[in-house]
Amino acid sequence: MTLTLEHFLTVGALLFCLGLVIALSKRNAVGMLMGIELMLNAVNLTLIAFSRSGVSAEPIAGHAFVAFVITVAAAEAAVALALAVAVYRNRQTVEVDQLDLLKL
Amino acid sequence: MSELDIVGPQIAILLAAGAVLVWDALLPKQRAALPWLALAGVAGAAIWTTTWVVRGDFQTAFDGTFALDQFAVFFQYVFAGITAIVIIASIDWVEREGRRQSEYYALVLTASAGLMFLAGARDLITIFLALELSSIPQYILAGWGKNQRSSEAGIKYLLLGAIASALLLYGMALLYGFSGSTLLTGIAAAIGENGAENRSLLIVATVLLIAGFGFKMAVVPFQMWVPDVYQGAPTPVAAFLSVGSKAAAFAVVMRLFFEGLGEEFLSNDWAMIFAVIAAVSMTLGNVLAIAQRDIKRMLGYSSIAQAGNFMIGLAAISIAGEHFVLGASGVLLFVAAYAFTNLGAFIAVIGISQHIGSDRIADYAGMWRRAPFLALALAFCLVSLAGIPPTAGFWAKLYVFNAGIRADLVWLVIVAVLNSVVSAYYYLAVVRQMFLGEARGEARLPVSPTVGLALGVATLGVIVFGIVPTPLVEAAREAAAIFATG
Amino acid sequence: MQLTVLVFLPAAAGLLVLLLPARHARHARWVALLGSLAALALALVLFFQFENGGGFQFVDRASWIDTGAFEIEYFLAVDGLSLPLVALTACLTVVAVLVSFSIEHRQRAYFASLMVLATAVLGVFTAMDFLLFFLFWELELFPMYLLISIWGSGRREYSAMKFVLYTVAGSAFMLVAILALAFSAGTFDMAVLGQSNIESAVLPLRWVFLFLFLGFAVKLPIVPLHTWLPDAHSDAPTAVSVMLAGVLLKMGGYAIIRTCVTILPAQANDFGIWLTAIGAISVLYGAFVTFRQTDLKRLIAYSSVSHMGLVLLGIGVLGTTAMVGAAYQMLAHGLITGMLFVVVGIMYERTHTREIGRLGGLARQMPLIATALVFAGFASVGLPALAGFIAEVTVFLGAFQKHEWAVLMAIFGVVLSAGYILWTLQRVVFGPVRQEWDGVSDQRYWWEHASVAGLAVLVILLGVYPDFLMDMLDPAIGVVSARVAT
Amino acid sequence: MEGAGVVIAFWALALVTLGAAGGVMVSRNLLHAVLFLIIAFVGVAGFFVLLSAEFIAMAQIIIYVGAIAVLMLFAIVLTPRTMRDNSETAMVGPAILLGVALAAVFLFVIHDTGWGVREPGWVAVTSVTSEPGLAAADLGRALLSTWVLPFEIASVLLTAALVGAIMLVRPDAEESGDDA
Amino acid sequence: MSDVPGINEAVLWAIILCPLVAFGAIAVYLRKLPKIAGYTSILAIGASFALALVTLVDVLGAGGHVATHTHEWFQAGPLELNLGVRVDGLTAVMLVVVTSVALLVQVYSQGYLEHDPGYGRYYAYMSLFITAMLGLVLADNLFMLFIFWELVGLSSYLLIGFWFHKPSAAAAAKKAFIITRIGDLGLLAAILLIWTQGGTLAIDEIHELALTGALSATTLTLFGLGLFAGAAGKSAQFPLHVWLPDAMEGPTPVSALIHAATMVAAGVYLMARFFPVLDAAPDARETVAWIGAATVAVGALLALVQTDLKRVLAYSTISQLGYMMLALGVFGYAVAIFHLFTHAFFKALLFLGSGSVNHATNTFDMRRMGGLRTVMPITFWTFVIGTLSLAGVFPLAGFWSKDEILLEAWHQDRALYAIAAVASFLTALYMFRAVFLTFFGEYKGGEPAGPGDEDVHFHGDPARPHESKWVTTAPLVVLSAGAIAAGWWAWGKQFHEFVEAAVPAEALHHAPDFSYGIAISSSLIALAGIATAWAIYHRRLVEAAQIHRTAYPLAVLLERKFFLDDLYERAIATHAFQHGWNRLVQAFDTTAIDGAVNGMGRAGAHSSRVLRHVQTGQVQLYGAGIAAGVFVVAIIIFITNPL
Repeated sequence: MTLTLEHFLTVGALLFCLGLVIALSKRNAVGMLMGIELMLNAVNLTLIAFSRSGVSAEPIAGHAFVAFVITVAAAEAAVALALAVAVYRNRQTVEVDQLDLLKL
Repeated sequence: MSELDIVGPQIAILLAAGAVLVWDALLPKQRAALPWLALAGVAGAAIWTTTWVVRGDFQTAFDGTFALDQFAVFFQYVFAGITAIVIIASIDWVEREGRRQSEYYALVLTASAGLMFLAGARDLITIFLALELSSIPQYILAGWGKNQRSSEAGIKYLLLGAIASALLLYGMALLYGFSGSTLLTGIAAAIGENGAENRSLLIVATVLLIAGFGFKMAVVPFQMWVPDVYQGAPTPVAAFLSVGSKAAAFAVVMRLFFEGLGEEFLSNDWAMIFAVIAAVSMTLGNVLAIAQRDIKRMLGYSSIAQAGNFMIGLAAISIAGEHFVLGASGVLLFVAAYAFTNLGAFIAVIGISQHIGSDRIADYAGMWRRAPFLALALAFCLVSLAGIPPTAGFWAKLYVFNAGIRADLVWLVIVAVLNSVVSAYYYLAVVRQMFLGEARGEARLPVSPTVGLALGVATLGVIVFGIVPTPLVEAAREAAAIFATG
Repeated sequence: MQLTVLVFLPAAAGLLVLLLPARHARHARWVALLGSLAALALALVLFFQFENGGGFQFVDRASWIDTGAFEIEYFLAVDGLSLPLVALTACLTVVAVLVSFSIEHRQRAYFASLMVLATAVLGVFTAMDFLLFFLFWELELFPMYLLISIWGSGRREYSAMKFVLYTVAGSAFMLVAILALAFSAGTFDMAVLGQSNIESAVLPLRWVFLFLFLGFAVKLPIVPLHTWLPDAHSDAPTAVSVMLAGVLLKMGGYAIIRTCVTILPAQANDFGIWLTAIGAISVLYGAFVTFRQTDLKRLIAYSSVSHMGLVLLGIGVLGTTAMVGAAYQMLAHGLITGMLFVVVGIMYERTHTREIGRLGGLARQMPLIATALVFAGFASVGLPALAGFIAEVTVFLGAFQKHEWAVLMAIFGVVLSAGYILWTLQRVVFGPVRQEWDGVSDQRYWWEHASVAGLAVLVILLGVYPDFLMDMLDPAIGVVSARVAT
Repeated sequence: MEGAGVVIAFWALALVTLGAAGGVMVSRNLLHAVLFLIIAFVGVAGFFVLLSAEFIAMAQIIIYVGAIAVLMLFAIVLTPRTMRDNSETAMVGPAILLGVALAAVFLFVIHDTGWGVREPGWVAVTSVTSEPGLAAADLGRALLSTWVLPFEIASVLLTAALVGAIMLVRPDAEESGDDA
Repeated sequence: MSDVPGINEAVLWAIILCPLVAFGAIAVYLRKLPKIAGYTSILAIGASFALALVTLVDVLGAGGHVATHTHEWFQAGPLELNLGVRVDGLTAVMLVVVTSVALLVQVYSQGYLEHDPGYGRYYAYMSLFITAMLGLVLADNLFMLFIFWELVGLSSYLLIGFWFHKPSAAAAAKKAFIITRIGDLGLLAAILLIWTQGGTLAIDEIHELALTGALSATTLTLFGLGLFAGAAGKSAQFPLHVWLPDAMEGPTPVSALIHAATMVAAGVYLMARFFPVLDAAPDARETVAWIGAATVAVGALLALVQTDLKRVLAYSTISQLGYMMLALGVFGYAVAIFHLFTHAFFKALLFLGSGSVNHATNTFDMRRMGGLRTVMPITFWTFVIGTLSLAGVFPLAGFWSKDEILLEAWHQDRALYAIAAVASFLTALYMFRAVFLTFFGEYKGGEPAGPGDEDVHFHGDPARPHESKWVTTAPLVVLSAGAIAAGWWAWGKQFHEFVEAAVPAEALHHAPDFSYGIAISSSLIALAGIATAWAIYHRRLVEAAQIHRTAYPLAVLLERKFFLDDLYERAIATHAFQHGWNRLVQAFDTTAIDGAVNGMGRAGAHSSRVLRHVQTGQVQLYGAGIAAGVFVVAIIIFITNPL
């Protein structure tokens, strides 16, 4: 059998949705963050698959994109964890479902 | 070198950010100078932009990934204005908060640089990076306050923002995969070539983009974070969020959707979606705002409703033909007017709340007695938000409605006008509290010069553009004109 | 130039009032009086300089906002239809100031609002640019809101808000229609719109007409959009009731003739019969409800609904005679109802009640006021040789040929009005003397005499010498009806 | 893309990656979750290699595994045990529903779209060197020419994030210190 | 416009203006100085009277021909309304009647209202009324006529309610105005009709239209009926007569002038004015005749059972007005005016007489009078003269006019004649009942002067009644002269010709000649009536109570005035209208309309309170919102715009 672009995209899509589910369901901020990172990974996978598939006139763009996504992801993670720590310091918890001071 | 010249304004601001940090490190005793240093950077950016206006040879750079055109210039001015006002308005709060002031200003400047980049970005990668450059500092700023609410707002904002940008990225990836290019022009070309047969993909990609930017615009159903974050974040930051990222999001959506996804068969779809989202946002935002007791939360909901009004313009743009300029310029006008108005409102809230230590509308009763200037300014801004003449807000609404009507979106405009009735109700309710309510405590509130200055500027803008909107309108039209040619 | 001065004179006076130092607050009323008198004088000058049948005169125009999409002008002018209304407004403003002489609470703010209100109304009657017209239309909201909710009585805030929301809701639709018209005709110039034949607009012209009508009908008011009126009247201070009944309601009738009928003659022909029907229904409905009122001011308010129904009836006929009658009815009703409210206001000041049940036999304790009330009452019953009669008969004579049924309904309404007015007089003025009112003083202060006598003289003048108005109205209306006829 | 090895590799990687992701989902202990996460990262990196994007794969390993995951570990380890619970909220049901729905949409469009693949079969991936074109050098060149602007932005972004993060985590005590 | 030399327009206007000036003067600055007010008013009316005589002479000189002077008042579009005066025989007669009676009444009032605090007000109102009445008579077009018609109604309202602190007076005033106003509905409708159909309101042009048949029969009939509705209201024709008895709440001179001699005759004048229309519209004429007859009967019957002297006179007025209408209905144009003319004198006389009696006894209740014959002879004799004249006894004025009416009726329709004849019997009966109860028998003490109402015009002691002063009695004497002689002057047809010159000849039917049969029979009927009254109320051959018992149902029916007041005021006005329909409408207004408005507001606020609970603060929920948004939006597009 032959592997086609769709195979990789499918994996990407599944990974993305899995990450989404995790991000939406986890109680712990760090847990949510993991989901988000998985989503980004899925995006990266998709991008690379595209740039490799030969669809792209300029495959390099995909790679560049991924490089930036990875960078941003790192920054985001750093900030996220920092905020988590700040929250923890204030509230002695990082369980975001307990963060509901703000409503009504 | 010319390429650096093109991004000069952003560079100026970033340099200022650096300078602020260095200054704080070297002369920790001269903290008072920090905000003015930051303002100098903003001024520099504005001046630099002006030189471009004078030079007038607008061009794209970096292999077409970035453009400096009237559109970008317009927004650079808007963002410069926003940043300046926010910085001035922050001074008091920052001093009281006591945290490292330099970082605060540095982050605000960085974020505004990101916004400015967004205005000119014409390439998916650049757009994404600029977006993040503006977002991440805002996440941090939202969590800047010492209290629990602030950090809670920060982390909520960040997590949701991250999810949104992941969706956005996936959409971008799909677009890239389809067109093989990250340049808007390239995407447009590919769509023109064989877009029609792959509509499903394009639609999903579009929707993902809408989700990503809709989050920043704060439109239903991507808006739920808004009230929480506005309420929790430090008020100056909330002010910054409410106008800065919203405006930027609209700027980039206009460029992206019009230059990249402007193809007829596609634009009909997203125009329809924009129209629906506009209607829903307005209605939901207004209805929810009615019952709010916390003024910042109320402003949050109102900003959702306002986003709905912006969107009428977007929906109108998509109708090709000579009228779309009207829609585009309508959005721009609205962005500018809204920036002044909403900033004014938030700053007034800063001025009042910092003294009475409460954001409850009920506590604003009788403000007219205790702080005439603040009350009057706030009243003006609220009236302008309600879109009642003679204020900038009225012209913005008028212009957008006009665009909507010309784009055969009469039903939407009717929804909008009815909504403006509802909004008039809760805006005026606040005004009523301030002017007719029984004052709680007779002590007159002091108005710090900086807040006064910022508020004065904003309110003046509201009134001046309310009486002579022509220059603003002109600018908006020139800025929008690029789409006519493009 | 004269018109500009005339329109903004009151506002200027109002500004002056605001600038008065607190210790001179007592003199606010004098400043206001002088301002309104000056306006009245100027209005009279124009009135006598006016050349009957000379179309629009005293033109003031300048380009205000020119956005390639549409141009908005500052354009004031009067014709035979609007000038009498302008004069009426000037007169009633003076009266309103006079009856406010006994105001003690926050005088400066009060008189300032009153003056601004006058400017807004004058603006509505003189504006010839549709958008400018709309601006003045909206401007009138602020002073009304404040006047009712600060100096009112009873559920004043409820009533004030009700008034505002009703008007805003109406004007929202109006705005849509205005934009649609301006878009299809390419101009906001009402004079031009009034001559151009508009075949189509972005939304069916039927809807344009209805939207406009809706906006004006709220002000008129027609059944079933009238419920704000009794509340506003019963809770407003006397002067505001005078202005409200005297001129604000007239804005509706004026606008229907000036815009609905003149700009959309074809639609007017289609809907004419419906307007007439609504008018006739309002006449009867208002009368029936009036019978049930126990509060003097509510009673007058509902009778206004009945009498303004006659205006709509006349307009709906679209004939010169009937429309002249309608216009005349507006003027007559303005003076008569104004007088009624003045008298009731004075009574209220003395007895502190408007409950018909509690009053009675006042002809003995306050003969002058009682006489004035009887006079005004009979005027509003449509007694010959008084203003109301001329108007009613003209409407009837003009309308009978086209819609006998409506006229017969209206005549019945006139009999009913005799019924409720006389019944009221019987219960308030006549009947056994009540000891509890023995102390109360009769009409006493010079300003009371002045306002009552002035109005009475005008009512008689309009009743016995109608020509000086008819000659002015007739040509102006003739133009309109000619447009409809073709 | 021919070659049994590649096919097998693909399926294996897919299994590993998605499985690991599933592990992140199901594991109740945050530490285990992080370990699963790392496996997933590595799996993705494997895909990159399979798609002959070795440089990216390397970056993936270094940054995700080396930086982000480690960062998370620290965060978790620094917070007390009570905070290591990785259970779901009540939202889990709707979340899964949504995930499935979106997955359906995505898969539909992915297979509905006719990707204009230029050359039919893919080049079999045997070694890093044998694949010309997408070398790290090209990427570097691109980043410094076409995407120099994002590149610079990214650097600023990292700085800003760094500064901000430090500010957020620094305890207030020190501030009063350096204010004095 | 035919202009007759010798008739000066200025004079005509002056006739109207004199009293108006008086009114203005009194209203503006003479309220404080009552005496001067009285003189001013009398002076003004005297002037009008003089001018009226001048006019009469002129018109006589011109052979009763018409003179009109018209001026445009205002015009709106095609509509053009005029003000103008028109004088002819009819007008001249009316002028003289109005001014002369008015003059006498004003003099009389000097004494009657001497001590009334409202003295000045009274003269102001009276002057206003006279202005209006003269304007009504002189108007040359229907519109102007209508104006003064309404003003007459106003002054009537004011004068009935003169003693406004008496609830009964206030109510009566309102009742009078509203009921006449209901009639005016018809008049106004007629005006609108004639304007839209005929395009004119000028009297003689309307005559033209009627005679040339330019208008359709229906139009004419409707027009005629409309006019008659107005006339019926003013002239208290059945079933709109109910206001007139209550109007007696006003001062007696007012009753004499307005509610006996002049205003109530305005309806008759109106119908006479437009006699050609009646002539051309048979149905309308028939209606007038029969309504007239009905009024005659109703008035006479109700007069029988009244115990209040003035009310007796009021009902007799109604009855007599019925005669006039009846006459018009049977082509007796001139006769009607003739009867109007004579009736003015003797009815005014009777009212003033009753006033004089009231001055002596402080009451109008005949059960508290009696035996006044001796103490106030002048009043007595003049009153008797008036009564005889009213009863139609030869050779007094009433005889001639009533006789001719019977004659016309006889020739036109026997049924009508029968009613009229019976009524004339009743007339004699109730009038002499009044005479006997008032002046014969022994005095029953009158009404003690109550301290209650502060502006009683009463002075002296009811226990010891006495004759009134000359200002009161002099008018009585003068009027009795009229009551005797007014008929002779008309004897020998010049009155007819004079009056008939006012309408186009084609419209006239030559009145049948004097018939001894009718004359003698009617005299006998009258005498029979007198005799009956004598038998019952003086000789007491039959007890009144006895009759009352035997004819109980009828008695009740009469005492309750055929239940008309109950029907109008209670059943219709109060229950059906105010507490029924109006309450319904108002309930609809407050609950349905206003309720809907407020409901909308509440609904908004409520939904807001409910909806905001969606915002739980749960970040997962928010995120789910975003993701769901993506899915929903995509699906929406796919559905609305399928691939």
